[in-house]
Amino acid sequence: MGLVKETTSGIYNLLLGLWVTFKHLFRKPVTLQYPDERWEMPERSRGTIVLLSDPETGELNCTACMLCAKACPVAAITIERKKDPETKKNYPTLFTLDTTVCCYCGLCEQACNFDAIKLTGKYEFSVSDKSELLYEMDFLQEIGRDVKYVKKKKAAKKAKKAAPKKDTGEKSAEKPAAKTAEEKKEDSNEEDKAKDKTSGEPKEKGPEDKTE
Amino acid sequence: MLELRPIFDAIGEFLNSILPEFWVTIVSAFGTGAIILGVASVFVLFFVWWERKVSAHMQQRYGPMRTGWHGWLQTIADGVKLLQKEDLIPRDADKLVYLFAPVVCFVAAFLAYVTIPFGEGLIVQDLNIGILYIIAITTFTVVSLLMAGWASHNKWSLLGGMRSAAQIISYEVPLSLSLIGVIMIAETLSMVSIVVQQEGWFWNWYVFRQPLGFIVYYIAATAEANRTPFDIPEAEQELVAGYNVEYSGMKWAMFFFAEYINMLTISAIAVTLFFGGWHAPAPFLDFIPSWIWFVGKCLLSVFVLMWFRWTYPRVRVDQLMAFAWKFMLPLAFVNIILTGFGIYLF
Amino acid sequence: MSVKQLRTEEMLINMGPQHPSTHGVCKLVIKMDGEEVKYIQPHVGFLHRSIEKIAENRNYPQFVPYTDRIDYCASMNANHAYVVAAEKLGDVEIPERAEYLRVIMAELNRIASHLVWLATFTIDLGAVTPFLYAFREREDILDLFEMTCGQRLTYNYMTIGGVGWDIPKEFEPKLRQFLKIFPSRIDDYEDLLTNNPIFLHRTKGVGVLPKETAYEYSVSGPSLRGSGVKWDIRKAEPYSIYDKFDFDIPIGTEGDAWDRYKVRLQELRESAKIVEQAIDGLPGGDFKKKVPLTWKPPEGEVFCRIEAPRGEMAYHIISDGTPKPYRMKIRTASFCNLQVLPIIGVNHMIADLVAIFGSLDIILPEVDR
Amino acid sequence: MDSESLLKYVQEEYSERIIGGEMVKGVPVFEVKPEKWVSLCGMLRDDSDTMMHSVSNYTAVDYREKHGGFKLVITIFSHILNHRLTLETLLPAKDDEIPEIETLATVWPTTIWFEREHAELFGIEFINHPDPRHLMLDDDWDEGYPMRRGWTGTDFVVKPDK
Repeated sequence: MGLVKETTSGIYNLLLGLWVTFKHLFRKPVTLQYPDERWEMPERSRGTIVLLSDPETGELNCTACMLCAKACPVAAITIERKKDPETKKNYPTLFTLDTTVCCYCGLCEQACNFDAIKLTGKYEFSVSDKSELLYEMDFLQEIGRDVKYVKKKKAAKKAKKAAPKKDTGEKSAEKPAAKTAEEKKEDSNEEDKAKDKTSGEPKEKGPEDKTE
Repeated sequence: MLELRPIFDAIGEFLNSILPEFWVTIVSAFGTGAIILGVASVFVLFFVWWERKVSAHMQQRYGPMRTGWHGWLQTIADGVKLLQKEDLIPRDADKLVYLFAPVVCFVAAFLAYVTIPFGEGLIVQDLNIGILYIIAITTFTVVSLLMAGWASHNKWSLLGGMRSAAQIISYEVPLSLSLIGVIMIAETLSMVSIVVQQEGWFWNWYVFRQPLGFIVYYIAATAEANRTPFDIPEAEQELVAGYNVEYSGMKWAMFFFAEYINMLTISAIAVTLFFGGWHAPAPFLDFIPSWIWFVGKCLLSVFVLMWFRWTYPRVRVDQLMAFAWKFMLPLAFVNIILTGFGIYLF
Repeated sequence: MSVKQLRTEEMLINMGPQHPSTHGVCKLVIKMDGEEVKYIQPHVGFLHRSIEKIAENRNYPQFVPYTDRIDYCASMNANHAYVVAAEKLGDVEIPERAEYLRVIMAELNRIASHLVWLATFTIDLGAVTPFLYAFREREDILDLFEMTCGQRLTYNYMTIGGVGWDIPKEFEPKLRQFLKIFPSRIDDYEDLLTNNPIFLHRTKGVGVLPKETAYEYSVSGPSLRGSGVKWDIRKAEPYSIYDKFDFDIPIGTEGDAWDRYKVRLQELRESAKIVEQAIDGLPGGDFKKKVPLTWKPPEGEVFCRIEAPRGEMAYHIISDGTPKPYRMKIRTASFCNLQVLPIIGVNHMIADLVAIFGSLDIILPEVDR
Repeated sequence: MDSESLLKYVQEEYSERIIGGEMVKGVPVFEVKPEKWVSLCGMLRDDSDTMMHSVSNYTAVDYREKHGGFKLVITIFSHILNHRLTLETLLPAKDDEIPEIETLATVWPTTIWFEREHAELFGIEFINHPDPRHLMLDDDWDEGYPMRRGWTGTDFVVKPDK
């Protein structure tokens, strides 16, 4: 009797398993076709680290206070600084990020008081040569140009000021990157691409402006 | 109609008109061989793609999507990749045996197609011992797996080879016995005659007279083809890849090829013996060519095999043996006895 | 030649470090008599990073990212264990909202970790499809984590004094939706596996871990509960705010692989229950108390343990009053659970050894640290 | 048994084996004489009032500067009675000395791996250890004992302070 019971329950459960897989045959796949479809990275994503610049002047927000370098658990950040004799402000002369050791913990972003460093949702940073993973200051600034961010201080004020400027800045493309603190949900890919293009030009102009 | 037999007849007549009889035999032998090889290769290419798609959709994935429409060229791309791969031979391997193992596997898998009727009249040679021949020739696979496992000089592959020997020989017994019921009813060993006897409506199919025999056959055949849940010779999780762990490139592809060919073989046998071969389920559906019915039934059977694979865990080697000897074999005997009674009574 | 003259020989096999079923880089030296395993010797240390030594050279808040790397399947729980210990050491009071958020995250991570276990366990048994089903649900949880803390694997979410980020506003609806569909997904797994005769034959009576052996080897977590011991640190020594929630401790009877499987599946449901209660009772307010980088706990030592998905995870921190720990010992569940494998794994088939290894839920970075 | 009574009980019952006992953050901690280390552990395991079946944690600490030796710290607990306590013992050692102590493996087999780890990382020799191989490090490791304070190996970089 036991054998009969075991056999019938066995057959039932085998068929049940078949039913479960058959059911799934008609469900929509949940995976993404990666290079064609892309995941929309959340606001807080901790991917590539960038240095943020002031949207108006195009200069780095960094004041070389060394807080991030101190907070970094793996000592990935190297900073050298100088003091501007006129404004009495510190500015970095060297800012290197060693992404080979970086663990993307985000402690540098949490430590920063000047909106200077940010972990972004950019994730395609594989290279064929290891030495390219040592990010220099210019590069970090360049990839950070199109990053939108909210100012920790004076956020609301700046956003209002920058809002009208943004349109003119983008169209004329004369003034460097008017990527403001404005928090708009502009999600479509095309818009982003357009921004990449426009922000591409100020990239070269940015440092020139500075030297002038 | 789209029946293929007249085309082959026409080719035969044409050859007869231009060549002496001896050469006709030679040319037609090679020709049919090439056709079988080609048709089977196409099937294998399709099965590999299909299996990927079936498994993917059962798991809510897409599967291959990038080469061709829904990745239908993926298998060809993989084949090209396998051709380009470096062909490694382990230093301590028994080279001759190592090289011949995939060949034996490949050839044994193909030889079964001599007596499989793909459609009305589409058979290479209607042997009067057709079933016996197929049973004999498919067992050859075990030799090749044992050769591969032994010659690789790897402990994992040796274990895989030993497992396959034990498994296939064990399951050969219930497999052969399960077919005896059909033979008793049909009173012939010829594949064509068996198909002809199942003509008409679908209730003439032998599966309705031999349900037990069919179940035993199908399970044993799954084991013969090394498909999950009986794929213990190559259990990836235990034996890494079993008998073919040291094979790479085209040699590995030949094993792979043979596995999928075997899947088609067992489906074709099941269709021929139990599901009316090339016959339509109802006489009024006869306008569809016979070979389409045959292929369609085979594909359905192959789908069921894939379905099994992507649903069940793998059984353990001792349970597999116990299942064969303690469950399948008695069941096959019961089937024979019942069939005998049935024939005696009706 | 008579049968007596037949000579058999035991075969010595290296299973790993590159073997699909050792879940990482563990090497098992096994002696086999045919298919039967007669002797097992685990070799670990391939992943040894000496995190305890690193801890002596990092400030307390800086060490949190390292705890992620101890158990990469349940980083939240590893975070939790560390911050609870550090807060106990420094007598830091944390906001209530942070406690709730911690519990939500820890329990979600327990679900994710058990799902990874389920996936790898079934794939060890040869069933591939449940693997992807389990990962599908895990993906939902990782999405929740990503929107909260920005990472999918190494979260660095909990900090000493609270949590790093508050949950975003889209978190709650998504979590509720997940909790709604999750029970039916567990039913799917159960339909596929629990009473499947092949699965039953592969797991029933395999790798029986008696209670006494479990005690001797300090086995903890679901592996211990599978042997019928009702022991869960969340109940026995409630840390955080676990005493506020209502949940059961599922236990097994025989201590075989099937019982461990059942216990974990049941825990999936229990954890979902806790998350539901926590999200319902989530209070407002602050989520973080600022703890400076050079936080100095008073001199002393603390030993604090929590219930991680794999069992007991404990931090023993000794402080000498400086911003860096004097000594930190990390007790992990897998370290003890793996020791029991040579005991319960012998005299089984090699296929069973794989199943037993899978059912114990060993994760190698946790063993090696 | 709650912690207070456990502290009292052990202090009274095993007074000749321990040097002192105190309450640290709600858990009884006892300083044990090194020569009584194994016997006390065995007794605590077998005593029906303590029933310390399991080991929660087993640590070695390098206290050569502070106390002149290494400390072994073991936290044991009972599943059944749900209480735990910590035992400590000091093994005197100076500089490169290798202290010795009887192995605990006879009491709780789970300590085998803990002791293998301590032996290779701290340089403590456990007498009669059933399996004295390296656990984490290479078999041919010859760069000293990494977990000792002030150890410097070839690949070891202390995080630079900036």
